[in-house]
Amino acid sequence: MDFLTTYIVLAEIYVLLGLSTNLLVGIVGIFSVSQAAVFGVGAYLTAFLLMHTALPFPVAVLLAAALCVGLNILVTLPSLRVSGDYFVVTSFGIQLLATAVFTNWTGGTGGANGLPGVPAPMILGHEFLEPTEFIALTTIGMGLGCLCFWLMMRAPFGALLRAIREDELAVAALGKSVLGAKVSAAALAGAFAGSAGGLYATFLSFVDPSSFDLDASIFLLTMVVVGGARTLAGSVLGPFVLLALPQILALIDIPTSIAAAARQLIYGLLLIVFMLFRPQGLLGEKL
Amino acid sequence: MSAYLQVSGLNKRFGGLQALRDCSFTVGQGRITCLVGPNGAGKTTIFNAITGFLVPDTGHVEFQGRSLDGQSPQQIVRHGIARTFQNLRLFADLTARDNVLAGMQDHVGEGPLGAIFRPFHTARALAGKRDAAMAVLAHVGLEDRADALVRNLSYGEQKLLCIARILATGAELLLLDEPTSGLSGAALTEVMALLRRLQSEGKTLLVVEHNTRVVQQIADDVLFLHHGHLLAHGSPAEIIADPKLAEIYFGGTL
Amino acid sequence: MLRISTIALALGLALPASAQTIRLGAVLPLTGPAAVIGMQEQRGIQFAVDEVNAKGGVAGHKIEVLFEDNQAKPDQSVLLFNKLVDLQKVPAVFTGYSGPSLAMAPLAGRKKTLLVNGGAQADALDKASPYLINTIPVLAGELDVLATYLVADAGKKTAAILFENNAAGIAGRDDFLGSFEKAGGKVLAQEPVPFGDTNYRPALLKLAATSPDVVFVVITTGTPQLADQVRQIDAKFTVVGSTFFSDPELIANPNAEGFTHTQVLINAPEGMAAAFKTKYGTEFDFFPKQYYNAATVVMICVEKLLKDGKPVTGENLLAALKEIKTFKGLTTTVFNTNTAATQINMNRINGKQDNLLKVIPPK
Amino acid sequence: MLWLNLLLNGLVWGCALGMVAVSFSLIFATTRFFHVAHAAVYGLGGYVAWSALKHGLPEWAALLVGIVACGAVGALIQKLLYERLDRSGATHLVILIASLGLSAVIQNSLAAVYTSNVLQYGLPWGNRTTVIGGALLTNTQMLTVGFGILSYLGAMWFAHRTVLGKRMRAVASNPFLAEITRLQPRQVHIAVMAIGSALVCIPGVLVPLDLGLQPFGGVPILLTATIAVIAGGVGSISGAFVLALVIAVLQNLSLLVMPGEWSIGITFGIFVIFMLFRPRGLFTG
Repeated sequence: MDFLTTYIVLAEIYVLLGLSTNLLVGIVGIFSVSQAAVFGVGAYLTAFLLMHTALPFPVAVLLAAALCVGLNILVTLPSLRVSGDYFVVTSFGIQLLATAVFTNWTGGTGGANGLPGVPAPMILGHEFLEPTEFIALTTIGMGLGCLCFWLMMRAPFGALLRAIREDELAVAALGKSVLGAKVSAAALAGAFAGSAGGLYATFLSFVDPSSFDLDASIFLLTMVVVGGARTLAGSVLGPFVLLALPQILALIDIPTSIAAAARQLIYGLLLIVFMLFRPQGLLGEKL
Repeated sequence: MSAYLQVSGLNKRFGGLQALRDCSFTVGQGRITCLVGPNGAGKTTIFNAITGFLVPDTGHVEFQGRSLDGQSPQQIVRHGIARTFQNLRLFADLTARDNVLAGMQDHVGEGPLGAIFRPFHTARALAGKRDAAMAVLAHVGLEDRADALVRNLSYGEQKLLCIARILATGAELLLLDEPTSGLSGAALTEVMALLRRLQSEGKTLLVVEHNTRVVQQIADDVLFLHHGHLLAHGSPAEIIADPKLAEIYFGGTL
Repeated sequence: MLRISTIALALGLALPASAQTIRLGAVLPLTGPAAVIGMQEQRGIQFAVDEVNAKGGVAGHKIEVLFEDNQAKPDQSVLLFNKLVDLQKVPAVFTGYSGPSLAMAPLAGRKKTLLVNGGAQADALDKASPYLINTIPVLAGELDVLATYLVADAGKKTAAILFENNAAGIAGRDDFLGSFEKAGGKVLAQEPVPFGDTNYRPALLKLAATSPDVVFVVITTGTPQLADQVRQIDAKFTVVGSTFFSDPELIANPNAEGFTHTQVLINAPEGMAAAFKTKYGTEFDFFPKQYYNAATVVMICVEKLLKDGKPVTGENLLAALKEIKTFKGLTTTVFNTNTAATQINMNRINGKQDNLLKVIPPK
Repeated sequence: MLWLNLLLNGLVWGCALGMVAVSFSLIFATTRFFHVAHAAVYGLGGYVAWSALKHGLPEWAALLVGIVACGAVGALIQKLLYERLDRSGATHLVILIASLGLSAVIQNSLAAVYTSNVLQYGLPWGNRTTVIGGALLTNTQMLTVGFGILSYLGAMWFAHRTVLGKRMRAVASNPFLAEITRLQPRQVHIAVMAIGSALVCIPGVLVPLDLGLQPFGGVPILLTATIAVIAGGVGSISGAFVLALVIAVLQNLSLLVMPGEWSIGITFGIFVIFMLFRPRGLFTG
């Protein structure tokens, strides 16, 4: 049943991204609309390392995740100087800048043609080609991600992040480094997004800019908000629900000529309904 | 050897407003010193200057012989100085215990690496810190409200929690910004009793206070601030008796 | 007109009334900016299938095509491809756009499902997978014809390139650059335009400043707007293009006077174009015709398998295609490799007519 | 003289962008809601005018119908969606997500009703060109410049001369104070959404008149316009219009030195760096 396993694999990859977005937007309160760009860098870098170097798969993904840690810190630093609404536009800017680089840097990312032929993960001599095998990798990846998120939220680090979200000044007055906490959170979010990118590229064996554009960032944000902001449960539920949605909507037989546009329309309506009547999402806390 | 807390020649201008004008004073160790003066005299500005939230144009702050100039709020808390805010700034969506925990220093697992790679050590240390937080809450009489959300505490209880939170930092010099404002009756006496008890336990308090009766009952020294300048200092009796100061403060005798 | 229906009638087979319907799949971009082409491709397939079903289907079996919307994204394409192959057990899947096609190509090979691309021309598609067949010549073949014609027949020396910044556009630029310089011409400048953006004026101004003999344009949509803007800047160069220029809306535009372009020979009989317009309200232009032809090719393979009594699977379809090799759909399509070679014409638009200049038979 | 043509082309595009920026600035400065669906209202205006034209109305009447329709839609959006969200204490993120949803609803409705094809207004006079100082300008381009300047002056007159305009700026400068005085910010928000949405219909019709009508055409234009608004200093109408012109000219002139695909990337790159050093914008209103 490759269809079901493919759905689960993609959902699990998006859970890693959901954790990353929830950490930044939900918990620390940095409203970032450029997580898909970091996800993209993770995917392209892993693909590049696997195609042009002899690095084994685990090392390539870790390297990509490490670079995304640095990149995500850079991307979220402006939020320290620029407040709420202004940071939204800066974040839009960063995302569009990344898309321009993905689309035009034909040397590195294959440009608009994308990067075909990304090798499948090879661990201990076993090639994870079929979705039924690949699901093991993404389940472990998601598991590790959720474990880190859960441990972090239970520890003083999570309490510190929640306090920062409520009143940064008070936290500083209690002798805690707000900058240090935000940078650490951005680093963690970067690691999640980078590793998700690595898994995504090797699963699809093809990456192109369309998976990492502004729509993708907005989709990530929506997943977190509908699934439930600021909670682990919300980060896990969101991707599974929103990836299943188009398939569920496909069951309603709408005339094929307008079926697709109608589905996107219903998708938009759902967003509005959730924001009006249940802004905390299915399993989350108030944003 | 200079005084416990030595503030000398502080100046700070915000555009047209000269918030602090050559302001100097000292605070003795183990004493309760009240900072008095009409609204806008610069009392909170002094707190911001001492705790590193505000860089004065000129002037120095020394604590136990060590200069605090240019240090970050985090470093100053490490030296043992902590402050509360006039508008409380408690974490409304967290419980009383979590607010106190937020004030505690040297948590294990306050960074992501510790939280993730040493989970058991973190959990054990956190349990210890939780008990310590309970002790602090008990100290201010809030032990039975430990798990209540701050938004569900009474105003009096929130005032006590503010003090508990900075006690948790382990600071020895407490800068309290109007700890009794808005309180009356039992709640007021309870806070005043707490302040005296803290002094008896070796804490030094610098308190911004409007209520002259409170000043008379708890203050060892009084600093009278006007237009960002120290106009007078002395015992509560001297300051309150001085007609000129009363004129400035109330626009009429007591 | 179609050979299939005549054969079915000729055999007069008394087939069971409810002969099992044969289901095919299609993964196309039906929403988002790419929908403008995806919808036309969908209409082309549906129009061909409806026509065949109206005449009793293929050897008595009705054909049904299940459309899925991938928004031109690779992850959606892989998910929907697996859905169509696993759940609906389709033996063949139509695809459009180079990105998604390249994403699905390895899967098609592994699952032995025929992946039929009727519109994307990126060169990488030619060898992406044994199960990926392209019923439209890859751009390189077409542009080779264009370049040699321009230099040899029309005596043009210098050119500039205006290309859409996506897979098809970049492939077009690279192929034309290679062919034109191989034929002895010189490319002076090239300018990209973001996909979906019909504001060509700045790029045209920049290219016009290098005063080339011709400007080669490879864009998939917005050709009428391009024609208007070329006239507005009073450009002196001749505009040349690929088969995307055989769009009735462009040909009818007075500003397209003198546009020269290759045309992958695919013209529809009068009645069909009108029937398509009444049914869908849009022109039966390049993409619907290409996908009508692609659907016809697949249905001819299905018909052969049914007649030979073989099960309609991806593997058999591919074998049938290789066996039949030459298909007489809307155009003669010859499969020496995975990519069809078709007859390519050189046309020039004069007086709102697309006049033939030269015919180049498939190699 | 390629640079002159590019400059002129940049100024024309700057006027269209300026109208979107000014209309967005009016709304964003007053309500502080990040009204992303402004791009969809821009698209709606173009299609309403197109339908009015196809039903035989003369050009000016079709534009008027579009303007009125957009104004009504803007007021409805504020009344039924943003106001209800605001009253239930929604944060800016929640309102932004709702606005994104609304944008998807409107744009996909347009795609379903009008198909995703590039539609033409089919007005031949639009393409006729006249020579000005050695450069060619089409009637549509001249109209765009005319309407652009008119809209800018109109917005300035409205904001500074009319009573509603003054109330709007009061609400913008101090939302809390406005709440407790008799400014009735709720009514001002509805009015400003109506006016902003009506104004955005003009570029919504003029740009497709030149470049063809597409359901998803509004998003890139709005993002560039928000940069002009933010970089120009929120609340400053002059800032928004001037920055729109500057960005458009820079984008066009950048073709002189680099290939076109980088012009959008460069615009956002400069903006991100700019925001790091001048977070409050140039002409802080």
